[in-house]
Amino acid sequence: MAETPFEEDTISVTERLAAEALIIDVDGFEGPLDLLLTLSRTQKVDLRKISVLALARQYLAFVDRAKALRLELAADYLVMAAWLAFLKSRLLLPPDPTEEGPSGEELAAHLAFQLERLQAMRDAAARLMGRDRLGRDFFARGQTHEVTRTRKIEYTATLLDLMQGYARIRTRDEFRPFVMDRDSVFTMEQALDRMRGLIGFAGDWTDISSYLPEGWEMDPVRRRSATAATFAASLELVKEGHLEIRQSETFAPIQLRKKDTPS
Amino acid sequence: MSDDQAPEPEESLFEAPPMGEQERMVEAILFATAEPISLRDLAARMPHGSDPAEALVHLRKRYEGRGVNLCKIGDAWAMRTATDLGFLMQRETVETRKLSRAAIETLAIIAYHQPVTRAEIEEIRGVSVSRGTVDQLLEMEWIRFGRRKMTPGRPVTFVVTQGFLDHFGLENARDLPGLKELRAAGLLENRPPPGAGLPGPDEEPEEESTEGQSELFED
Amino acid sequence: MSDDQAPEPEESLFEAPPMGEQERMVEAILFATAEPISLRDLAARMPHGSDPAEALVHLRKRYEGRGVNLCKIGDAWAMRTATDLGFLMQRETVETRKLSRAAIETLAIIAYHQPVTRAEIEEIRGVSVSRGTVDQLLEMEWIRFGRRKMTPGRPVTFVVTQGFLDHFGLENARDLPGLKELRAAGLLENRPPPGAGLPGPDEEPEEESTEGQSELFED
Repeated sequence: MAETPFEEDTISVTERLAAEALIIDVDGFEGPLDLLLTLSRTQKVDLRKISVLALARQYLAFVDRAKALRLELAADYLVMAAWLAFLKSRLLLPPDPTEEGPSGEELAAHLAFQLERLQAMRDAAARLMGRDRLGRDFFARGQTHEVTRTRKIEYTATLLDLMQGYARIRTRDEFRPFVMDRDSVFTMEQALDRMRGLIGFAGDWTDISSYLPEGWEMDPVRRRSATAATFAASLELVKEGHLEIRQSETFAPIQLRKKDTPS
Repeated sequence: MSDDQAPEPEESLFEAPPMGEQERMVEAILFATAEPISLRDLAARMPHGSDPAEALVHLRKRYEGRGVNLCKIGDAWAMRTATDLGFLMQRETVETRKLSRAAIETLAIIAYHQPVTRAEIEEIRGVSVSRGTVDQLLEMEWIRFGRRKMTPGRPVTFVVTQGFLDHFGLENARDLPGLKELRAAGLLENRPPPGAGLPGPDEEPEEESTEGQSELFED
Repeated sequence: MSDDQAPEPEESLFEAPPMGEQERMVEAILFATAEPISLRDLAARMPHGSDPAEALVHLRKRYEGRGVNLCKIGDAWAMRTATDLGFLMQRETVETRKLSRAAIETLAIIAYHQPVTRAEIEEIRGVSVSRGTVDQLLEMEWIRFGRRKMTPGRPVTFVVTQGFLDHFGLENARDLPGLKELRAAGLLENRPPPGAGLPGPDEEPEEESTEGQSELFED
């Protein structure tokens, strides 16, 4: 490849137009690799025989022109430009035997491979989408059989449901600033169990606080939980007809008494 | 496909396709349509000059005694399962319903954390797990009892079954994506607020579950 | 599966139905549903002792060249109209959701490189895979999660589904157009960039992906 130092001046009008069209359309590219692939087509050779050096020059020229036109290029285009500039210098300078790492030729070969592979996948995608397709070119049975003799309910869920369900729980956890401390929670079931064992002895009006479980009165957090659970359990027992409950006025003590004639 | 059609109408003005072809066409149309189809509709869909009535005669003969028969319903035609094979169709009447949210969440926790006890499930969900939910999952054979845990009370654990893996197209419960991957796939809409931070290394869910599971998958 | 057979054993203990009858049964079952049915499901629905695999061989021959064909899709079977008759079926055509170019490329990469990780897809396309893309393909049930890769981080992989094969009329992922040529040209290798990743000797990625595929193509 005979590269003249003036190649940018010698490109034809059509090539210049094509390059400008590329710049205007930079949003249409899916990143630097996509752009490189498009640029490489101007070489009109088999991708296996592509000149990576020429391609690097094209790309760098492209970036320069974009800068001249004051177009904002995304960071990854600039990263690629820096890398290609590095590659270009490696390809042009004689190899330095003391330098470590891959040679310019190896890097160039890899870039060519990436371009060829991307092109191959695009061709494969096009061929795939061009195949005869279900619901367009060939068809499934239109009239599926329906009998209503046996009915069995089958529950289903998709993998997405499952994962979203899990994600829902886990994100809720992430948001929760503290982990629920089970030790300080007295459940209503526990309170009910406790009350059921005790109400037999509650002949007279007794303050509800005397039903709190032992060891739960001191710590305010635990007391709150135990009080709430005990109160809820009392209401439940009243509803079941085992207990009577009263409160003389707002904030007055709540008192409980066994109901004499449980149904 | 579409470009192949172009030349055909020209020819068909002169000549209808051979009867064998017409029979294939009628067969395909009857197979793919949801409703029985009349002779007139058949003729309208086939190339000009076709004779669906004759094609139907041939087709009917061809399907005689087969598992599926060509039937005339009013003045329309349809393919129907042979009446003596109706017993094979009973499975078609399965009614599918979406699993409840509680069941899905319980199932997800079992899948990600197995072997897991009921108390652990409740701890993770933050609400108690109803008996019905676990029973339903057991009945569906998506979960089963695992080994008892060597903790006080020796509680039973739950694990997912092969049937679960089959249903969800997994080779292995370990292949379930982790939290980070769920997020990358866009399945976690909510990002944690800055400062809430990512789960610490000691509570990385996927790490944890693999550990629990490797034991399960060794035997 | 096993529970469905409950009522039948009484009769079926004696003798499986003659092959002609089995062929009719398979025909009826396949005609009754739009979804592909696996050999296992066929066997489960037929009387005990039946050999659906053999019945399918006969049935496939019977439908050769007809308007409707018997198609193998992965390890399942379904009846589908002949592709040359699509032009008759305009009314049945279902508008499939338009896939973006990114989604189409991602799908092709998954199909040709499977099992493949998200990072590998990004490496091939040169851009990151957007959240919606994978999501959409999962939702269409054209891809699913495969085994985790045994590389650091144990990333999940993606593979294509039976629904994908069915949609594109493929019997098998091996039948993807141009697959052999691409492999021969080395274009399905996951070559790391020289020097960059410096993969240790124990985690040579290209070794793995070829392994994954050869495994896929052995069965």
